[in-house]
Amino acid sequence: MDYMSIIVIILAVLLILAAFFVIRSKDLVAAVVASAVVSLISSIYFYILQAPDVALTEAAIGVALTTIFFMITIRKTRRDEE
Amino acid sequence: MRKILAVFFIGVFGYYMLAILMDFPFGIDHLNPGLAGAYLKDTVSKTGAVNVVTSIIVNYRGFDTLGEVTVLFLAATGMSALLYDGKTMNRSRQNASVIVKAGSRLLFPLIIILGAYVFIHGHLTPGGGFQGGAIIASGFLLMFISYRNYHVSHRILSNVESTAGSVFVVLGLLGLLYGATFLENIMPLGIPNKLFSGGLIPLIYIAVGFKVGAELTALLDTMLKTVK
Amino acid sequence: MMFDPVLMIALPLLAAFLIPVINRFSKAIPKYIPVVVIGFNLYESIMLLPYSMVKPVIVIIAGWQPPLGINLTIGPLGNILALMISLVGFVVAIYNIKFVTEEPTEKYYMLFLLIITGATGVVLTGDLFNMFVFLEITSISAYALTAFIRDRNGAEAAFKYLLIGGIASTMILLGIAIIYTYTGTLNLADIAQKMQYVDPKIALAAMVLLIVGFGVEAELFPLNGWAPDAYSQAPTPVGAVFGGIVVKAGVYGLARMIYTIFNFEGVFYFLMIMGLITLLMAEMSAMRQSQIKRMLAFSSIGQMGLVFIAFGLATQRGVEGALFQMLNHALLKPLLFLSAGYLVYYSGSKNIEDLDGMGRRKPFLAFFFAFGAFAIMGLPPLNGFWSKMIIISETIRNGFVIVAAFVLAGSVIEAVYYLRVVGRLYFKKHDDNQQEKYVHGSAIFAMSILVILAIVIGLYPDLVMQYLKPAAEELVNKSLYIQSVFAIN
Amino acid sequence: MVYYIASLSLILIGLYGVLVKKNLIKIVLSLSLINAGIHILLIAIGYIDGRTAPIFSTPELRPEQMVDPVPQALVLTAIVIGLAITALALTIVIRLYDHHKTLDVSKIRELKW
Repeated sequence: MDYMSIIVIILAVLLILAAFFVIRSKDLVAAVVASAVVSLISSIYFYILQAPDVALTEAAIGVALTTIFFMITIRKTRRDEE
Repeated sequence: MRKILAVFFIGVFGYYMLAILMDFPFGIDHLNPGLAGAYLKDTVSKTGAVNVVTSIIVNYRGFDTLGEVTVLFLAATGMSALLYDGKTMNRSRQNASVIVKAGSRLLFPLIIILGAYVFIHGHLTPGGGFQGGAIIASGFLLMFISYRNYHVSHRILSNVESTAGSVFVVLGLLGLLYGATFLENIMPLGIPNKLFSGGLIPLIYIAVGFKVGAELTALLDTMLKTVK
Repeated sequence: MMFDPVLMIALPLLAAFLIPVINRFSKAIPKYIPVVVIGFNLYESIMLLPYSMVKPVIVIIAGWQPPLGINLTIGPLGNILALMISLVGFVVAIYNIKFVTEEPTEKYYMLFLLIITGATGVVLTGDLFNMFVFLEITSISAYALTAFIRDRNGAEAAFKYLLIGGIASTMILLGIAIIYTYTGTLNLADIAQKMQYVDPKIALAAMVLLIVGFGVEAELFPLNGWAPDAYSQAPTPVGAVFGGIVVKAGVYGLARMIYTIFNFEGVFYFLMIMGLITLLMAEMSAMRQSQIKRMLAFSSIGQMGLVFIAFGLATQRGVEGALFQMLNHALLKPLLFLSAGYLVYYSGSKNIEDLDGMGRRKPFLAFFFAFGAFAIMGLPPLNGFWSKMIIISETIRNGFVIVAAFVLAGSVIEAVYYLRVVGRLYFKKHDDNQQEKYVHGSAIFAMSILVILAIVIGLYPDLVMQYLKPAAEELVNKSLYIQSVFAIN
Repeated sequence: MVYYIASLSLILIGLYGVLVKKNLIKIVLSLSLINAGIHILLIAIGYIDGRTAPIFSTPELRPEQMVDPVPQALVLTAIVIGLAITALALTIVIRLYDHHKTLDVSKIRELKW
């Protein structure tokens, strides 16, 4: 087991935990941040998997813009999950 | 009840998908020589671009990209149609602190230049119109957040959007006019790894970059403006 | 004179991109742009017919031969559907001119143009992923149009539609991922050729995912929950577009997957059973509706059920019947929707009860509605009769007598609820006097086109059957399609 | 292999969220989780051990040393489409909240679900 695959496994665990957190969290802002973490980790994955174009896209669109859209929506509606 | 059903359904679905993926070991060489292999082999000599992904997106599957740009355009159109209420509102946010303001003033041009760099060099380095456009939009976002009254004219944005979109289609139509098929690469291919290479690819990606940048900025502005 | 068929997609996109700029100069011009552009599509798809009937027209894009680049593969089937789509689009575009007043109108025309472009792209393209992109264009504009009227229910219907449609699009993407993994290609003909070497277990999974994905737009049971709400909440012309255009694109995708790409015998029985359930559920629900547009929506789902049953027969004649039924549905459902739109507009209420006595006050409109109702029920000299007869006789010939009996029962239910509405239009008196509003000439003109076509097809069904035959053959005999794509190399 | 499991878990968690969750924003978030999962899956399918990104940045690179570029192009398109759907969905969520003052699906049932 080399250095890289350990990182990949750790990231996978983090990814799944973040996804669970997105579903479980009662606080929508926290859920959105967790979903940004999911995007970030997938962006790192894309980079590891030799897809720099996709990694850049995911970083710009998935991590930044989508998160901002969610944040604006929460600001306009409400923060807690009833 | 609903949860149990959902878990059951997901279990079946997941089991099936896993069984399918098990038949396909990770990381082996499985390139279809006719398609993916041909892309890798011929891209540099036939399209002049060194980034194979870019050449696939803009040239081989350029029609998809036209559709993709249209999808973003649709989202921007649909959004402004749905949030339309006859009057424009101001963003009612506090001004950010002086440090943030000064920082954004400094960073904003750099971000815009970075975005432009990314989409102009799309055929040479990772990145391209979509990434560059998204970076530009995030530059504008920074200004929206730091300055309360920072104003981007929707008129200009929509003009940029329309012009860039039309340029894409017109470049395609030129291919029909001077070549034989829509979107055909009618320009000289140039020397690989130089900025002026790849024929139409950089031109189309620049148009896409402008369009995506303007669209995403418009999306952000529309959403922010309607904050109560 | 025939132009390059790629213009059928490129020009509407160009027009849609330019509408915001044009709108600056004149508020009036954007109205007419869809009429002109879709009129061009109509002309082009008619001009294309003699060519595509002989052998599929392959349009190369960006200069790359089929498996490499994206190409349009316009066989008889694609061409006929493109003709249907641009015909309905043209009629609705004319109807739009005076009917749409909801601001911002230029956005409406952009969305309207793009929904039709997307559907045209779905039926013309010869590439699986490109099909997905165009399906997304169609469905995203459909979501936006559903919520276009800014009342409470519009947004709710749109969210429901978007949720189901969003899941469907992820399923299509997953199906494409599996197909690409095992065949290494995205060209439809190439996939169809390589699919026979793929493990049936994997092919089955990919097929299920794609059926779910396309089934949403095609209103296949149980994926059609969005339809009644979306049809009834969207602006009326959009309801007509859903019934006449979006559904056709979905059914085309479904038929292409089932007939051309995969070859499982069992799926045809599945399709027939699902079609039967769709038909019966929809007709029963339509019976119970009190709002006219919801009733029409359920009736539209029911008609699609009939189409699925006919597709499930998997015989030449059965597929011809299905295509004929789709053509009739494409003519009649918009007619019903458009006339119902004006009826609702005049009575000021969406309920069927409030349409009493419209036959006297608005003879034209009531006639259009009644004509559409009679034709879609399948009254003998009209076009709906022929397609239903083909489907039922073919079902019986293949030994599915029970299915045929259920189809007949469904038709009876259909007749009952349509007659109920028509009866109210003509034989009930309505006392209070509303202010007189005129029916716009453009709307009358638009609906007349549909009525005339329906009458002509009813009198001379062979006129269209000669075109539907090669189209059905394209589906039933898939090697024709595959060879035509690779013949150009 | 890890990638397959991670992406499949994302897809399944997202599906669970879409089917079970009642909060509108959570539903949209779950939809984007499914999309993220499919994107990782596609890229993982295109990966070939020991090969580099499909960019001929130096002349020494050979086509035989590169991963499959097609899934990367498809994912790029899919990411943008996903953004469009998310943006439109959130717009509709804002509209729904304006009308109903709640984000709970079960409380917004005027039409029959």
